[in-house]
Formats: sequence, structure tokens, C-alpha cells
Amino acid sequence: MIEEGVLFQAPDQGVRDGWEGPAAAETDDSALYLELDGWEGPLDLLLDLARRQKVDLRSISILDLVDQYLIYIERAESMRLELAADYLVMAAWLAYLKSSLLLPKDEQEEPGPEELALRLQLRLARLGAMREAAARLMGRNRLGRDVFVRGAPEGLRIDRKNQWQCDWFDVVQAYSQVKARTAPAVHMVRDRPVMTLDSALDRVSSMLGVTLDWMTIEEFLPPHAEPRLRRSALASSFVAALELARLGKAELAQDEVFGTLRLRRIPA
Amino acid sequence: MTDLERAVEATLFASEEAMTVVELAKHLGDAENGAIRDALSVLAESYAKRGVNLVERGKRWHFETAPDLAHLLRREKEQVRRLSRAGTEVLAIIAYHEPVSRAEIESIRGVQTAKGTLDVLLEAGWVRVAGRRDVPGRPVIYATTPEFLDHFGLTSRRDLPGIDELRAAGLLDPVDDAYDELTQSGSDEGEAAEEARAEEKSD
Amino acid sequence: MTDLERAVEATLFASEEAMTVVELAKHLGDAENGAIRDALSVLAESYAKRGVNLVERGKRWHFETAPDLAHLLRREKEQVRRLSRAGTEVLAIIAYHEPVSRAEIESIRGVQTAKGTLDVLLEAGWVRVAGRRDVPGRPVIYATTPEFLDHFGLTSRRDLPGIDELRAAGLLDPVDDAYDELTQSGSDEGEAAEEARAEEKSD
Repeated sequence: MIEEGVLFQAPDQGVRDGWEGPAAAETDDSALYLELDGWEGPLDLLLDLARRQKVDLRSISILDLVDQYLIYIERAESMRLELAADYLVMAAWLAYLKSSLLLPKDEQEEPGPEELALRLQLRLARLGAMREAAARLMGRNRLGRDVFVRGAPEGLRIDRKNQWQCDWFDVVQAYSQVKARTAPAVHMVRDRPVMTLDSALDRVSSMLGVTLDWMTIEEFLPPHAEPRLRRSALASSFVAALELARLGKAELAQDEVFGTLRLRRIPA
Repeated sequence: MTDLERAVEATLFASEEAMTVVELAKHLGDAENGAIRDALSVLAESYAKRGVNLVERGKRWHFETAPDLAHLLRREKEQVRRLSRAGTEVLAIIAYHEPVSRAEIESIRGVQTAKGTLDVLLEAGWVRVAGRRDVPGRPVIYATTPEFLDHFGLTSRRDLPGIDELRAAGLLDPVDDAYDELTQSGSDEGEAAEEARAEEKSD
Repeated sequence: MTDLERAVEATLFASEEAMTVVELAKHLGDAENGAIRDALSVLAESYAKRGVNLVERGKRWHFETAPDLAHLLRREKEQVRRLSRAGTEVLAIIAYHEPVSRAEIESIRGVQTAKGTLDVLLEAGWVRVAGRRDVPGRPVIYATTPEFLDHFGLTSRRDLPGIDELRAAGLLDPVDDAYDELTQSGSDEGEAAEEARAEEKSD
């Protein structure tokens, strides 16, 4: 009910009459009590009472306003209406303000009652301004209620289209790469001097038969072999040594990692 | 009617959303912003007296029905969200004071604001979180959106009803500032206030 | 412009559906069908040269974009994209061997060809389907288009350099070297993986 009063007010009407509070239409005091829920806090109630003075908010009588508020709260209490705490706090504060305003000036503490009254007046003016602004805003022609956009717009759509780019050189180069990549490859393997595992086995086991002493693995290699044959011989002799150790015909020793590998025959 | 005017007209008629000058220029390919702006004002002028108007809302343009025909078209039920009284007040405070924190809203209204009230405004798309105030506690601050301008038929925030008068009267300033202003001369309160107002009005 | 014309204009604009004269008359309360009809023809006339037209379709009236501006509703945006390596290779093979089937392209390239790669070439307008090969399975065969020659500045396909010329131009040699290096150090896997990546990129 309250919202409707605001929502459906014609704009000019709302501006001229100002805020139509929940009790503004009621002149009978008793009706006030029943609509206590309509106020959004004590400041709201004060504003409504101030508006009833029918004068510019800036020239309202704070003393009159305080009296009205206090009477209002008293009567509410006498009717045993339950009042929210903040209404009572405001009542106490206003009672204090009233007594201060009536006291001789030199007995005042800081801030003085005139300052407090002025600040209250300023607050009410600000709330009142926003209330009027809200009413005017809600009274405007609103989209979807008073004014309408096109009911069935066709809609705009953007289709993306690719513009592909490639040049002559790319095509020719790609083709040459395909050709090169898929051309049959011919592999030539050169004959290399190697010592086979079998010949290494023969050579190592026959040489081990000569003595019972430790011999380094290098001593088993052909003495005047060219480097590439020597590498091959080292590899196959090492494998041969492992094989002989596995068969229990030889034992291996190496004092440190990458150290000299030594071989010795195990007597049968 | 120029080709560009026709193109702008057709595009805005067909678009499901209001469009900025830049969006229009982009959609129309090689058109320049200045030319688009000229076309828009020619169109707005030529539609001014029709049943449909071309309007600007927060830098975005769209066609809408003329406000004086509201009585023929008004649809109450589904279209418009009904705001509580608290909702309308909070919305007005945000619009006239933006950006504004919840504490500032509450100090103007003199009551606490239920969380739901702000949520309704955020959900309606009329209010957005506009960052945080650089003070202790870094409170969230709120501001209005382009949809707010759209919905209430405002070209920009300067269009808010009575905003110039409210500003001139100091009614958008905090109470503390207004109090200092009024009591600057240190003389009798009433006279100082009168003088301050007189000065402001003459500005 | 009369009040009724404005009202009809606004009503049709805001309506989600096209409306008949009778529906309009009903919506506008006390208007007579004849008056509505007059208003519609005045409006249709006044919109005839605009970017938006008022048209009648099967006794129902509505606004629509002027036919010559339909292209504004569905705009095409071109974006320039470079052809992928796989795409370039397939294009080159088609150009050198046309007409050629997909299986033949794959056997020349030594890798499978993703469907997207051929689609891109068809979309670019450089390649066309040139019929079917008269062998079992009747595979589709591809050839280049006049646009291909256009784009690459060729008078005819014979302008493409031959293998001997490619070698003479040094286009084959550096590739050979690079290829040898690849196959000596790495395995076939490396090459295959690289191809697979190239294929993927083209999608």
C-alpha cells in the first residue's frame, strides 16, 4: 500500500505535494498509532512530523518537532504498543535536546544544543530531498511500463569469414619439401673393422689360461690394432669377460668407479 | 534522407540492444563516429514528433515509444519490478550521491538497510558495485548502471530530476560539510544559514 | 502527424507480433477500422523511403528493415588467416598433380590429411571438387580453380616451376640437407610427430 502510493504517483503531483508519508493522509491522531510500522525508523517519523508543520524544512521549529515526537511516543506507550528500541533512543535524545535548548546558554556543554538542532534539521532536509527525488524518479516514464522498445527486433548478427592467405613461394617451397621428404632414401653402410664376440671370447679365455695373476682388460686387446678396431675389441672383450665371469671361469675386480678393470682366472 | 541515416535507422531498429556511436560505426563498417553522430541527431529530430522516438540513454541510443502514448501501451504486470519504499529510497540515494557506501546510505536514511534491499537493486541491474572506498575498512561503494538510465529514461545522470537544485542547495553534501558551511562565519546560526543559502543561490 | 497515426505507429513498433487492422482498432479502443486503415497507409507512405518500412503481409502489419539494407542484419566480417603448413602442402600437391584424390595426396605427402585441411582450401576458393576417379570406390578428385591462379598471379598451372627448376633454384637442396640431418640424428618418429603437429594446427 505504501509502495503503491509512491510508485503510481504522477510525477508532477509527487513533486508538488512532496512525500506522502504513511500517515500524511490521516489527520486523526489515533490513526497515527496504528500505522507505526509504516515508518522506516525514527528519522522517518520525524520527517513526517516536520512535514506536517507545512513549512519549508529549513525553517521548521525544532522545539515543536521535539514536542510532537515525544507526545507521539508517550501515547504509543500508553497504548502499550511495542516500540522499537531506536524510537525510544531518539525520544530520550530529543528530550535531552529540548531541555538543553531551554537552558540558559552559558551552562551549555559542547556541542551546543543549537548545533545539535541544526544538524538534525540538516539530516531531515537531506532525507526529505532524497524522498522527493525517489518519488520523482519512480514517477518517470519507465521502460517496459510506459515506454517500450521494439517488440520484435530482427537482431544483428555478425558472421565471421576467413580470408586465407598464402603466396606463390610458400606453395612452391611446400611442394619441394614434400618431394624431398618422400624421395626414397638410400642408406650406405661402410665396412668397419670389428672384433666379434666369439673371437673375443676365444682370445680372452685362451689368454687367461696363461697365468693365475690379475691382468687389466687392456692387456687382452690386440696390441697394434688401429683405434676403431681397438674400440670394438674393448667392447667385445668386456662382454666376453662378463660372460666368463658368469660361467665361473674368471673373476672381475674394479677398485673404483671407472677404474681399471682387472681379470683373473679361477682355477678349475 | 542519406544512406548513412537510413543505415543507422535500420540498424538501431533491428538491434536487440541500445548501441553506442562506436558500436554503430563498427557495425556499419567504414563510417566515421562524427558522421554517425550527425546521422543520429538528424534522425532524433525527425522522430521527435512521431509515435516512436530515438533517444540517448547513457551514451547508448535506441528507439522507444513516445512517453505520451504510455496510456495506450502500459503494461503493469510482468514488465516492471515493484520496488519497496526502502528500495526506491536506496536507489535514489545511490543515483544522486554515487559512488556511495552502505554506511553513507544508512546515515542519510537514519536506519539500517536490509541486505535484501541492495540485492534487489543489484539483481534488477540498476546498481553495480563500483569498487571500494579508500578509507579504513575499505567499504564497498555502489553506483548506477547504464540499464538504470535506460529504465528511467535518463540521457545521463545530469538528467536526474532536480539534481542541479539539490546540488546548489547543498542537499547532496554530507551533514558535516553543510554544517561547517553554515557556521563558517561563526555568527548567529540562523543568519549564517540564511546568508549561506543566499550565496549559493546567486552562484 | 495525427494522434491516431502516432498511436498506430507506437503500437506496431512495440508489438511482438504483426497486427491486423481489427486488432489495432481493438487495442486502440474507440478507433474505427477505416481510420486505422488510413493511418496505416499514411504511415507506410512516410516510411517508404526510410531504413525501416511498414509493410502488410497477409493482412497483418509490421515494421521491417528495408530490403536493400538486409545486409546490415547479417554482416560478414573478414579475418585474414595464414594457411597452415599442411594446408600449403596439400594445395601444392593438388596444383602439381591435379586432378588428384585424397588417397593420392596422402601417399605423396606420406601422412594422413585431416579433413579440415581440404575444407579450408575449398573455403578459400582455391580448390574445387573435379569429379570422381573411375576406379573402385570412385574417390572424389580435386583440382585448382581460376581463383587459385588469380591469387598466386599465375597465367596457367604450367607457370609452376618443375622439379628440375626447383633443384636448380636451390629449393630442393637445403631441404635435402636438413632432411638428412634429421634422419641421421633422430628417428622416423620425430618426423612423424612433427607432421602430426602440422596437421593438427591446420584444423
